[in-house]
Amino acid sequence: MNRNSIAFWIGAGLFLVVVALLPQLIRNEYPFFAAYVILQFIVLSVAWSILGGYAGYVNFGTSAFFGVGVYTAVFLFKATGAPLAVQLAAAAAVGALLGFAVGLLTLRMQGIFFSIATIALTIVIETSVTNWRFVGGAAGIQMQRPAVMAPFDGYVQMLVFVQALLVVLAIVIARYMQSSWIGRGLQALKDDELAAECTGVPTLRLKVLACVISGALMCAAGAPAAMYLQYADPSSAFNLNYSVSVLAMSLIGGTAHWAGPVIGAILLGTTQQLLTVTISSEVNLLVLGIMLVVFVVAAPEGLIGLIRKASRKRAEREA
Amino acid sequence: MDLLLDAVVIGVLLGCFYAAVSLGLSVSFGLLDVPHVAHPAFLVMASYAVFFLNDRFDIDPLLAGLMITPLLFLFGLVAYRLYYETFEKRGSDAGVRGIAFFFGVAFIIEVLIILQFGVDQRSVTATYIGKAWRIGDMRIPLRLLVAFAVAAGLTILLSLYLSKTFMGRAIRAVAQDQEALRLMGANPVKIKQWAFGIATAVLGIAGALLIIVAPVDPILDRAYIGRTFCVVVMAGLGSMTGTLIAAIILGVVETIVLTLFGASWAPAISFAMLLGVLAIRPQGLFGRRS
Amino acid sequence: MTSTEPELPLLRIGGLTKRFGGFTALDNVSVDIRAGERFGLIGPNGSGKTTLINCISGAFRTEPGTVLFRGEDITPLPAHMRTRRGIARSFQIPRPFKSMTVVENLMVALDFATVAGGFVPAAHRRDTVMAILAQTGLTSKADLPTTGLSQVELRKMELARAMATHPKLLISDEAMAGLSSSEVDEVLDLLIKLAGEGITIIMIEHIMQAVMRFSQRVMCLDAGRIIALGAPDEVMANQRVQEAYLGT
Amino acid sequence: MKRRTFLGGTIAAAVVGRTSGVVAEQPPIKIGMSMAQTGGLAGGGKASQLGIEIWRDDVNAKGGLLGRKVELIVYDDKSSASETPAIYSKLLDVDKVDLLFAPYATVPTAPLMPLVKQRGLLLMGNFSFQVNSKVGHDMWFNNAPWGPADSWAAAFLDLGQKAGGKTMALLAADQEFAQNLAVTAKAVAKKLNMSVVFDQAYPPNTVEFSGILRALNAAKPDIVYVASYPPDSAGILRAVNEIGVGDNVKIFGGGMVGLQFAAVMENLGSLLNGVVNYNTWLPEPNMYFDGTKAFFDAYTPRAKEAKVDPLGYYLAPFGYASGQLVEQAIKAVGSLDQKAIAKYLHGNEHKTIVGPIAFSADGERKDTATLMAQFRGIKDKNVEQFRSPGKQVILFPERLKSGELITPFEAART
Repeated sequence: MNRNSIAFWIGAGLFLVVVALLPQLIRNEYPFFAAYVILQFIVLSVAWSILGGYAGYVNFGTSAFFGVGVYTAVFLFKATGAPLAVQLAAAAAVGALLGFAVGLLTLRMQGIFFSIATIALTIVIETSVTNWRFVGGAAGIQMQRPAVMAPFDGYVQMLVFVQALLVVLAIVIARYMQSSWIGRGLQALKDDELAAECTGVPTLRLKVLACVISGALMCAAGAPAAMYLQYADPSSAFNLNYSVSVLAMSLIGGTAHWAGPVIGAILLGTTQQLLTVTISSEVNLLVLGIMLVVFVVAAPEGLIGLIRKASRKRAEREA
Repeated sequence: MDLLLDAVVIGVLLGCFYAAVSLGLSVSFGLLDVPHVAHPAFLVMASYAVFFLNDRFDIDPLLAGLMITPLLFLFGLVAYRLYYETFEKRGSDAGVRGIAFFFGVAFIIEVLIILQFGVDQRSVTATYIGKAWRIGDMRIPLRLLVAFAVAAGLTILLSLYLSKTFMGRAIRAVAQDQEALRLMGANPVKIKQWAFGIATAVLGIAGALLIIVAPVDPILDRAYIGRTFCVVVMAGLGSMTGTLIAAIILGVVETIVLTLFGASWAPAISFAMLLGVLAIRPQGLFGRRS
Repeated sequence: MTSTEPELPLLRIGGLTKRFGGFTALDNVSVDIRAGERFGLIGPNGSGKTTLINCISGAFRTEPGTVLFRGEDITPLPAHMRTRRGIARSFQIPRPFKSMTVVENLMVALDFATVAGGFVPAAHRRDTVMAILAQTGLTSKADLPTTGLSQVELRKMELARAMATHPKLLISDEAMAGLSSSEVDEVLDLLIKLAGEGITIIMIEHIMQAVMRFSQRVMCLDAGRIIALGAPDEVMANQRVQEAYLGT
Repeated sequence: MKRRTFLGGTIAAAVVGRTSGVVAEQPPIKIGMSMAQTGGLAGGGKASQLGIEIWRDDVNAKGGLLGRKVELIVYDDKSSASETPAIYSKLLDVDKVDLLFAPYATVPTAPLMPLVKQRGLLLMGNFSFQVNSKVGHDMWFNNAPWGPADSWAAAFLDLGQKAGGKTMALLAADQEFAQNLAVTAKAVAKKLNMSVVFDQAYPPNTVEFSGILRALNAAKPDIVYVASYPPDSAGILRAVNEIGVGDNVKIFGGGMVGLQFAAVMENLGSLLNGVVNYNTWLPEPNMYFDGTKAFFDAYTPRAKEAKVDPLGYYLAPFGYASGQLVEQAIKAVGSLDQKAIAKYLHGNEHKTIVGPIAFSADGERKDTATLMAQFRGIKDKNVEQFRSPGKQVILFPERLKSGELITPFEAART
């Protein structure tokens, strides 16, 4: 293990410890509500980047996976009263299956067709859930949280910790994929699919793998939302907002490195939370629009690209 | 049986309307490969311009649509230039970032509309709105007939333009082989810019139809992202008559499901159809690529 | 014109046909390529050369026709499986992995193509790559991004990347197009050197000198059919070949 | 100018409260809420908020509550359920508000119910529908006049039955509120021995209703109950005008959201005639209570400036009434003790600009005051006509009635 890895694992551990201890330090609940939303977007963005960033296949169906996660949890909770951990695991499994199916069905297509297929998929799944009366259908469903488990003293605090675990898990997976043969294969096929195939890269299999992992993580990120909101309705769970925000976060952060979507999600997620409680009007949407345009025009590689460029320049100056 | 016939007739008319709002995208995305997710936002913007002219000066919506066409053409030229300078010129990865770019543009347009016109839905008045044409037992809304006629005319005009005029043929050529075009001494960028201008200009009439057929609100564009891309992809990229036929198929299937089966399944059926087409025939029903 | 050797050919193409819509790009092509052979493939533009190697390397699926590699029917295999069995290629227009350095380009091959031959241990990976780069004369460019390479370097990089897959058959698709005559010689020398290490090479080329100097056998395609196959000077002397070339 | 109007609506409230130094010794009473400024519910949200703001200005002009100024803190929930938990947590834990008002409509409110129940807080609801039925929170009060869950459908179907209707068609949007209405409508129909001959849920973003309306006509219903959302309500009425619904239809409408908003009403004009639809407040003689007229005198110019619904009948006076309810309760209790306020609200009848309000145990109105009114004599392109009485004749409830149903539907359309 090199120094870089050691630093990473220590960082990840510290992060979890801090999140676990925060409820002791902060009695105020609001930061946990806000943190939950931001952490959720980190998981979604990192997961999205595994397919969208590494492989260059733009998934517009983030909300489909997220919503399926939500409704897997809702279904299990309603049918069996399963605990959160089971809901999460089941959502991840369903997400993996969905990713596998979507991947096989659509990843033979060129990039943009894949994107359009994911839009279509979102609508098909949302419509199906809307027609599924057991989980409330279009009218939505209200749920009562069960008692919180020790050692947590608030349910939201527990959900924040769960989401933080997912963040670490997502980053660990994304980081491993990026530095391993999988990441190199995805990068190769992103650059040139035919050349990659002729260099021995099993492109379809790698894309499906990326889609499975990405899908599992997205669904897992959605699962706790049912208990966070204690309510679920199809139009909120399958909101286009998830797809667009996650796309924006990943691109603003930069998709070449796992840290890109993390930075993007923190930056844009925090901005959105702040705007919600300050300006709080249609300007909120305007800010998202302008940030998207400015970033893709001025910083094509995202913040990560800017940082790299800056450090390269510094290195050149020093040399 | 009567109902089925009815549904088919209404579906065909509705499909023509879908074709009219998709034609521009069929040029910009189908022929030029621009991932123009802001196309529906441009469309809604055009509808609001039509609303403004109709509401303020009592101009017929279709005429208003024609009046804003030159402006939209110029707007399209500028928009493509911007897109070209920032993406195509630099080459790499335009797809992903292009999509994000146009999403950003779409949001900005939404907010500008809200600021100017408020969040309420708007509609226009014209003599052909709210009346029906009776054939025996059947009654067909006049506004749908207008949409049908205009859409058919627009498709024919655009097809003729693309096949008969020099510029039109150049646009088709640029879609297939830019290098060859460059060798012929034509500037592909100029041609694509022109084509994007055309694709945007068409939205004048399409926007008028949108607000004639049903009221519009500032975030209506989101409902049309799926529909328009569905039509263009199902058609096979860049085929104008294909667009018309695919749109009619979508309209008919949607209406039949809506009328005769569980209405709530309508969106799932039409998009499942798109998924099916993509899986079985990725080049679309009338695709140019093999 | 079929070979009469008793041993199995390295590559046997049998009755290969490829249609695009109504256009027949390859029409019932059959040919054997012997192990260790230096094989030239010529023909006018649009005659089906690139289509043929796309069919061999697996970029296209063929409906009628079979491709046998070392006695195994690889017709149903996707391209990457063929690469792993030992078929490597370069492209007419270079297709590097643009976001990577030269070394990383070759690493992809090491990561994926050598699965069948066992992974190269981590410690030796860079050494292995550097050895191939040395062979192709790219040592000094090892850690540059591919966007910084010249045309001839890109061609060599593609050959090097193909070599990193440890191929038994290397298909070079017009690796010399657009190069100066001294650069053509460089690339040609490289290909001959690789052939000397026992790699079978199919070379598609328009530069006749190069074809004549390189090939032990030459095949000429026209409109998707084989019109000549044999020793280089025989093929060049063939009247149909001359017509085909003059005709375009 | 433009900038001020769009920023003004939401943060001006907070700013005014903070900077006014009239009663500087005492900190203000803070009332927190989220309200849709964007998304599908924005039109209603903004009107509702203006009503509450007018109440705040009135109460502050009278010297505030308990000698303290009233301050509103309002955030945008984007019409979505996923935004409200964080916003209300901020209101409670960071802004430390003294009282909570619910956001406009059911979806954004639903996630708040468990929260307020767990923390034992009072929530003054804002036009949600049956959001408390499964939660059972005893400190929830709905300002909307809905009353018992089935009274809505019962009122409409009763009218239909009295007009001779025996069969019912149900056309509902496949969305939250409309589906709730549809469920109760079916239950009521069963109770009234009415057969449901047509029952369809159409999806959001449906463009064209002529096909679906043909199918409905084919079922030949006497009563057509429609539960729709604003964009669809207009589409349905257009199709009705073009396709017709047949002479046997006695009564048409019921639960069409959107026909209460000025922009929609203006657009539809004469297409509205004959439709019997629910409403909450209308400028009919029996609807004026103490302060009602003064409220609309204040509302009309402010709505114009803020580009909010110019009529504002549907939501705005009820926003004001929410304020009046807590105002009376706080004055009576003499403190901000939420338990005491809730007890007072449950135990008494309260006078408001929308009439007397009494709550039942579940926090909904004891008796429904949901109006069923028929559009009459509406002309095209004229928003001002809706200000005069007689344009929407109240048929139900009995005590507020201003006319009788004209039936069949086709006869009422001319």
